Amino acid sequence: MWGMMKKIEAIIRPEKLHLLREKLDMKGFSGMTVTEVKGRGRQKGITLQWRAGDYRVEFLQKMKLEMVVEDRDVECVIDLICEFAQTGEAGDGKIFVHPVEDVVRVRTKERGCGAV
Amino acid sequence: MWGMMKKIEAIIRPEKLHLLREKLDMKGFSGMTVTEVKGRGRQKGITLQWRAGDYRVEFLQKMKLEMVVEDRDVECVIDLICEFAQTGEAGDGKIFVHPVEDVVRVRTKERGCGAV
Amino acid sequence: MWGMMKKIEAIIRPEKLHLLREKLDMKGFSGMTVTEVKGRGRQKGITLQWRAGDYRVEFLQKMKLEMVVEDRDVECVIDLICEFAQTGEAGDGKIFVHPVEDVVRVRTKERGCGAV
Amino acid sequence: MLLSVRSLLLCLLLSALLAGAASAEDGAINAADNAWVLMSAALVLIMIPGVGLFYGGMVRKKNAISTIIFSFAVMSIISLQWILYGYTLVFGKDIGGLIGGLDFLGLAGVGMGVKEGLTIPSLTFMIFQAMFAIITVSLITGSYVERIKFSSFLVFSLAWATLVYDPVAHWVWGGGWLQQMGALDFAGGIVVHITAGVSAMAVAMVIGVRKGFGTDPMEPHNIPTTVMGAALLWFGWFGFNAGSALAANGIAANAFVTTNTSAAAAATTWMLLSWRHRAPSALGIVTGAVAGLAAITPAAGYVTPLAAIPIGIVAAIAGYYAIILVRGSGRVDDSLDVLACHGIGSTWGVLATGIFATIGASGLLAGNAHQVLVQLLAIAVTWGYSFVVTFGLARIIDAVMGLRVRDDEESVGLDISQHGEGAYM
Amino acid sequence: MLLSVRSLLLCLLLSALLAGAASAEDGAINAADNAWVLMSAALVLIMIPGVGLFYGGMVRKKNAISTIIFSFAVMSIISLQWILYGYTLVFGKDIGGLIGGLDFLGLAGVGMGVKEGLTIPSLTFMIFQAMFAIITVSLITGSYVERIKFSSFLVFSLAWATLVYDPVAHWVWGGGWLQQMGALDFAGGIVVHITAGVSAMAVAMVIGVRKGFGTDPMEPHNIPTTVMGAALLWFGWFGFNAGSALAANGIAANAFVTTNTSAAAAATTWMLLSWRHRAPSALGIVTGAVAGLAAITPAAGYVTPLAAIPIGIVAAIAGYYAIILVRGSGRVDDSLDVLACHGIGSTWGVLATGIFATIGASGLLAGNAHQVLVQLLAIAVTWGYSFVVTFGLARIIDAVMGLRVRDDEESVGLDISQHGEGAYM
Amino acid sequence: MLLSVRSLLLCLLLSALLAGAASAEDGAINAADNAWVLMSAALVLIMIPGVGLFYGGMVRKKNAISTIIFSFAVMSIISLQWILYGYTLVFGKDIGGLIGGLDFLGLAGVGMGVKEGLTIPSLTFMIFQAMFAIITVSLITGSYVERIKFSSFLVFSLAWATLVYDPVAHWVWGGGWLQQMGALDFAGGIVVHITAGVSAMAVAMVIGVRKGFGTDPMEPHNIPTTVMGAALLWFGWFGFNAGSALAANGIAANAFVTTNTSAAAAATTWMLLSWRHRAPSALGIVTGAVAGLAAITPAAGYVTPLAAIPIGIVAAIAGYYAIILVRGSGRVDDSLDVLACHGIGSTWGVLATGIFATIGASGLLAGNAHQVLVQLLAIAVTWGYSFVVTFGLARIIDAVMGLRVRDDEESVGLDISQHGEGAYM
Ligand SMILES: Nc1ncnc2c1ncn2[C@@H]1O[C@H](COP(=O)(O)OP(=O)(O)O)[C@@H](O)[C@H]1O
Ligand SMILES: Nc1ncnc2c1ncn2[C@@H]1O[C@H](COP(=O)(O)OP(=O)(O)O)[C@@H](O)[C@H]1O
Ligand SMILES: Nc1ncnc2c1ncn2[C@@H]1O[C@H](COP(=O)(O)OP(=O)(O)O)[C@@H](O)[C@H]1O
Repeated sequence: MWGMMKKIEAIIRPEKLHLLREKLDMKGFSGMTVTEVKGRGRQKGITLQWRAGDYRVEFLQKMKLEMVVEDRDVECVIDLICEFAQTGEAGDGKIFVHPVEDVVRVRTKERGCGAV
Repeated sequence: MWGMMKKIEAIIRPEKLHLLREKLDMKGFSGMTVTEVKGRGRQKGITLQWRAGDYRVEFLQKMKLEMVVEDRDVECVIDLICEFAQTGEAGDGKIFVHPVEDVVRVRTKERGCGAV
Repeated sequence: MWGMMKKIEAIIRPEKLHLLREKLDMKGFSGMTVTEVKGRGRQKGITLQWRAGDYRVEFLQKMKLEMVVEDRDVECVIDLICEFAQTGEAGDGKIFVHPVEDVVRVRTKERGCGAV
Repeated sequence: MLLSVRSLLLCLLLSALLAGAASAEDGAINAADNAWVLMSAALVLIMIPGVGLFYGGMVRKKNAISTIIFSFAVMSIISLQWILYGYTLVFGKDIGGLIGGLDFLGLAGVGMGVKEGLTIPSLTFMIFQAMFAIITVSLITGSYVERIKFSSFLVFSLAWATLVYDPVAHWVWGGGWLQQMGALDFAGGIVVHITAGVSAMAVAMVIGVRKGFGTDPMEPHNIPTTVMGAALLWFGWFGFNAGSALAANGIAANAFVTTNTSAAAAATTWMLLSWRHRAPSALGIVTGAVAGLAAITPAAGYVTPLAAIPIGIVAAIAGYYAIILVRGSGRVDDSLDVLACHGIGSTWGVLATGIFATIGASGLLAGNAHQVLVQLLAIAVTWGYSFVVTFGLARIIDAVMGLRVRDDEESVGLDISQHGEGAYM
Repeated sequence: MLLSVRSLLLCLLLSALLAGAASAEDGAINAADNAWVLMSAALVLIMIPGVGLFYGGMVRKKNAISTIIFSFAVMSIISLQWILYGYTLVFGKDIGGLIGGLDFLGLAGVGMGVKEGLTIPSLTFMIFQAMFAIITVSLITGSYVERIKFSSFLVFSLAWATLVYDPVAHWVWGGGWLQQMGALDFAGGIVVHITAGVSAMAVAMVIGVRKGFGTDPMEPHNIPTTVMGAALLWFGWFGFNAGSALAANGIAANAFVTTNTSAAAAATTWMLLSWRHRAPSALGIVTGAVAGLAAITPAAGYVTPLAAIPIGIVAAIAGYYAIILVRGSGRVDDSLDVLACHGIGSTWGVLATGIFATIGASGLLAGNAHQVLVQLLAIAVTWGYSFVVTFGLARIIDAVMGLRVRDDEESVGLDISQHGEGAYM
Repeated sequence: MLLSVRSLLLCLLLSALLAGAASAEDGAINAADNAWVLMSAALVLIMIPGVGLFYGGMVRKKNAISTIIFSFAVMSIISLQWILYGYTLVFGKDIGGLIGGLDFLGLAGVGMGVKEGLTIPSLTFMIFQAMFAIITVSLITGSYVERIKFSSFLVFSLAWATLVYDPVAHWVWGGGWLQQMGALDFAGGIVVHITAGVSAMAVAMVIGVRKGFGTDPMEPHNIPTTVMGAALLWFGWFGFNAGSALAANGIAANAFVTTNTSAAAAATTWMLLSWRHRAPSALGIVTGAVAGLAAITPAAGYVTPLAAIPIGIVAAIAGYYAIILVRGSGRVDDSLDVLACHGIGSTWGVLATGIFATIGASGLLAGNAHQVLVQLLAIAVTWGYSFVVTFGLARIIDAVMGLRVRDDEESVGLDISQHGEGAYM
């Protein structure tokens, strides 16, 4: 089964999640897991206000979206994410694609593509 | 060392965590990392109540359990998860198996199987 | 592009994050994503106090640090983590290295090493 | 001309600054009444951050600070507006039934001596009334949360207090034309809740719906905080209503009891309504309580405890369906249902006062049908005036400085974009 | 028969609705006392959501709303129960020492005029007492959190107020047999805390332990919320105890001081006990304060400030070990230790009243050993009555409608399963 | 000698225990004033956990419980210290202008009878004053959060109350030398806020900066909690200041109004300052309010409402830049800016009292330049005394038992390491 599924891990802006989810849903990608994370990269941290003066927070709120999809859907999902999570400013995020060796549905113990 | 260890990533119902942890512990799998996540899949979102009327939340509380184990333990762990995290209703979750290339114990810099 | 990038996933003590981030930053590793997680391993859970008497919590606060880096930087990052996240006590954490098949920058759709 | 007004002002300010409050005539002050009204003022004050928490729990996490701090900011600026000129616009010598004169500008002549016709110091009366002005402005904030520009919010609040609250309060309580006609409003059904509710709707119409309204989930991010806010409201409302007796007498006791009863009846009713729909909602219970409190406000001292039960029940039913109606329309986003809870609740309350009044006044059931007409007139005028002036005001502010934050600021949340802060770390 | 009772009721209701409260005889009202007791009533009211927050922080996140809203719901339904028939069952004309007559049904005859024997309006007395009935019911909720069906909780609460609270309150405060015997209970040690604590244990026994009790961690999910709740309790308890003097006199001052002192002594003691065990627990400090407050309640006006120190200390020690004992048994899950904190704490307090009373009554140390016996009798009877009736009541409700939610509803949490809501997003 | 002191103590304690409070001479008690001051005491009490929440929201999550529980623990131990010997050290018969005698040791002779020169029971006066002692100690906690050992915190608090608060309070309010000189301090600018602010700085210097100070982000983890705390402070401050009139008279009304006005002016000013810098900070608004409240405290009953405006404005400006200065130095870590908010704010307030006083006293603008000098002297002496004694005390405690937790305990957070608890699960 090796190589037939991939995990797409996208770090995006939190405010883009709802629109993106909707668009993914429309294309039939409804299985996903999201996590609140904090990130930094090109877009460095942020300066927040103390009572008087500032302090720096080095990490920004991001949302991590994880989807395990079949090989052939990878490009489609990547395109959707790039389209709907983009603002054009630094901090839009990254997509990482990881190999998945196996998938099991807890409820039925089905394996592989059928399990997602 | 390639191929000798795997990461098992299981998305389960939060209320199943304690029992499952206990059972894994009994079998000697005590190393794990858990994250609160939100998910959707077959089991769609949930309708919650506003003051009057409803609104939809598209994501449900799930728990992500990550365990890096040796190859030969993968099936055993999968079986345990399927056994103790199951209710039979949609939403029980998925297990994803990922390759791990290396493992390091921060404390000792040990590598590989001995490090987990 | 296979094999050219790796995801380093480190579970560390939360209080080590800031120092480590600074050190990584100095060496030019500024892209990263962190998640609050809970973990257990050699260092078992913790006993907390109820109003009178105790209860056990089986999981401890940890921080998960994820960095996608080029192959050649993996060892350097591992060394930095081991150096600055260590206390010598059980519970310092683990580093897992995962293969990454592809990387995309959402903002520009750049791919591969250039995207991180 | 301008100069002379200025020097007049300066004179007044200086004299007040140095001696204004010193002309005490303690003779007729009743210490018990003074203690009662001052404590009541403190109770109303705690309602103001209470509104902030009540609202703050119901917005999304990224707007928590913004929503909570609205009320705190209102407490700060309207406190000043009130002592500088708000009080005199309401309680200064009546000018044509429409507005108060500038007699008390900068609290000139408002001192520790007894307030004419009462048994408490003028300052006590003044500060008790201040709390009403403040809380009214803070109630409105619920309609435009999650998208208003902070600067525009401040300008709007100041202008609204001056152009809507102050005149209407004068009409009803300051010797103005509605009071002369005999309109009954024990503790602010007309003055506080109708003005706030209707104006909330008007400004919501001008500012437009939130981004993603109707598609994105707009989930209440912290319901315990909302319950905490509601608890402070119920608690403080005793000062609001029973304090409005302005003396620690039997009327105060009665108002205290009717207040509690209406809140309880409305909370119970709302709970049952949401249950019929699906399950007894906690958000529904506390919302019901607030609607019941808003409804009893104009009636509190005039009706019996048992009359508070139907008042509360009807308020809950009206409020519940008003929310469904307004939200169902999908066209206007009165985000935290200010019109439904306060405007509708208290419109019913003002009418109910005309029906059930038996204490110190007579309503329909006591044989005085005329009172109902007076109440209806007061309702109609206040609705009309509040809506029109607020709508215009909001349009002007929108044209001049923009009411709304930029799209990306709204997406990121007002906490970061307007205040440079994050609620929870 | 039925018909005539109905028409009687209708008559009473209508007359109360229209004029009941209007028969004021303000003559003997003391405004200061009225202000004092009304403000005290407001202070007790804020304790009720305070209980909700105090408890709500100690449950798991998935049951936060459920736990917090219990108290709010109790505040709503018992407010109505009390004015409709609870008050008269307690304070109506005594029938055989056991229960009050229906004289005040629907607040008939309870108006703005002075309450016989006091210096405050009947309505003031009535509403102050209402808060006691409400809070007693809300205290019990701590024992069955995280697993009770909301509908059963409502039925239980209403029935319990009627069958346990109302009779016992009548016995001790309404002219009933315990009062006739001279049992001392200044502000509700017997009436409030023993009944609540013992009944909590009884219902916990019937409903059974939480799923995972003893194996899963049942961690308090938000300790700051619990501290906030405890703060409101300490604050409001001044109204509870000092307000029970029913006048702003020296007794009120004394009760205020003893209340503060006992809370402080017990909090300090509990802190030290948990420290001995391991570390000074914050949860322990606030729990100690509450145990100390429960213990001083029956004694507050009768003992000197210094006597409040041993009362607080012993309450903390007794409560601390009671928790360890009860939880250690592993058989009954009085989830938030209502018996240990309130029942045990106040049992000691009632006894201590018999020992230390020197103000307006004499206890053992003042040479009156008899008082101790009376107190012991009152304790025994209240324990027995509360336990038996509550146990039976819980069994009946369980049989008829089921006390507990389904297993999967419990797993998912009561917020989602009972209310269709989530506390934090 | 020792023995006789002991037996004296025992005698006193026993007599107080059994009858001390029973010698009531209710004759001259004014029930309204009694109600007013008791309610004010309750209001001040709620400020204490308010301080805890205010501070608790501003620290990192891992120290939330620790920070919040400081105030609760102080409330427990200082309540006892005060009734046992604190009160007598302050209000006992003056000894050489420096300290009170032991007349009231263990509340001997402090009963329900009227307090000489006042219209309220001695116990009422005593407990109102107790709240001031407690809150002063709790204010200091803001300077050493996130790193102090809990045991050392307790020892420090007890010793500080005894060695700094009690003497200074005696000098200013207990008939001591500053009072004899005519220093004006209406509600505790010198006694409460200067002592707390300056001592906070001294102890911060001894304990050292937090690990990571200046490099790690020290983010406020829950700003809504801080706003909630600030709301309780503003609310309770009415009891603090207006209650200090010790009667429900016109002075109380005036103090109530000046309090509200200064808070509002300072909050508005601080908001504008942070806006100039970047954006209107919510944390800034509530901090401004607290600085304004601290500043008006010594002046509240002596100045007119309008004078409260400049008092508030200057307090905000001074506080704002004081924070920037102190934090900018990078050398001392007064973590929650106690010196800047309370010390600086109230130093200005004490001076301003000497300038603006017109009610019941005369300041500079009323032609009495001398008052300014007296105020300056009082400021200087209190700064010096507080700093020196606290610095020494902190050094001694540090030497004897260590002020600070171990490095790893600090890293992990005080909630886990000092209390074995976690705030949020
Ligand atoms: N090398 C990396 N490894 C893991 N996560 C990264 C890495 N680089 C960036 N990220 C994540 O992606 C987010 C956006 O990246 P950033 O570089 O700021 O923006 P952009 O992709 O637009 O250049 C970061 O906040 C972080 O969460
Ligand atoms: N394709 C997917 N990629 C990542 N996570 C998924 C995917 N599909 C489902 N999940 C996760 O698994 C959870 C359960 O999946 P769901 O399809 O609802 O139930 P079931 O596995 O019982 O059919 C989801 O809430 C989500 O967190
Ligand atoms: N097998 C594993 N799979 C996933 N995470 C693990 C595993 N073992 C340990 N961890 C994570 O690493 C953390 C530290 O591990 P632990 O064994 O306690 O310490 P050490 O690495 O110092 O021996 C744990 O809290 C857990 O989050």
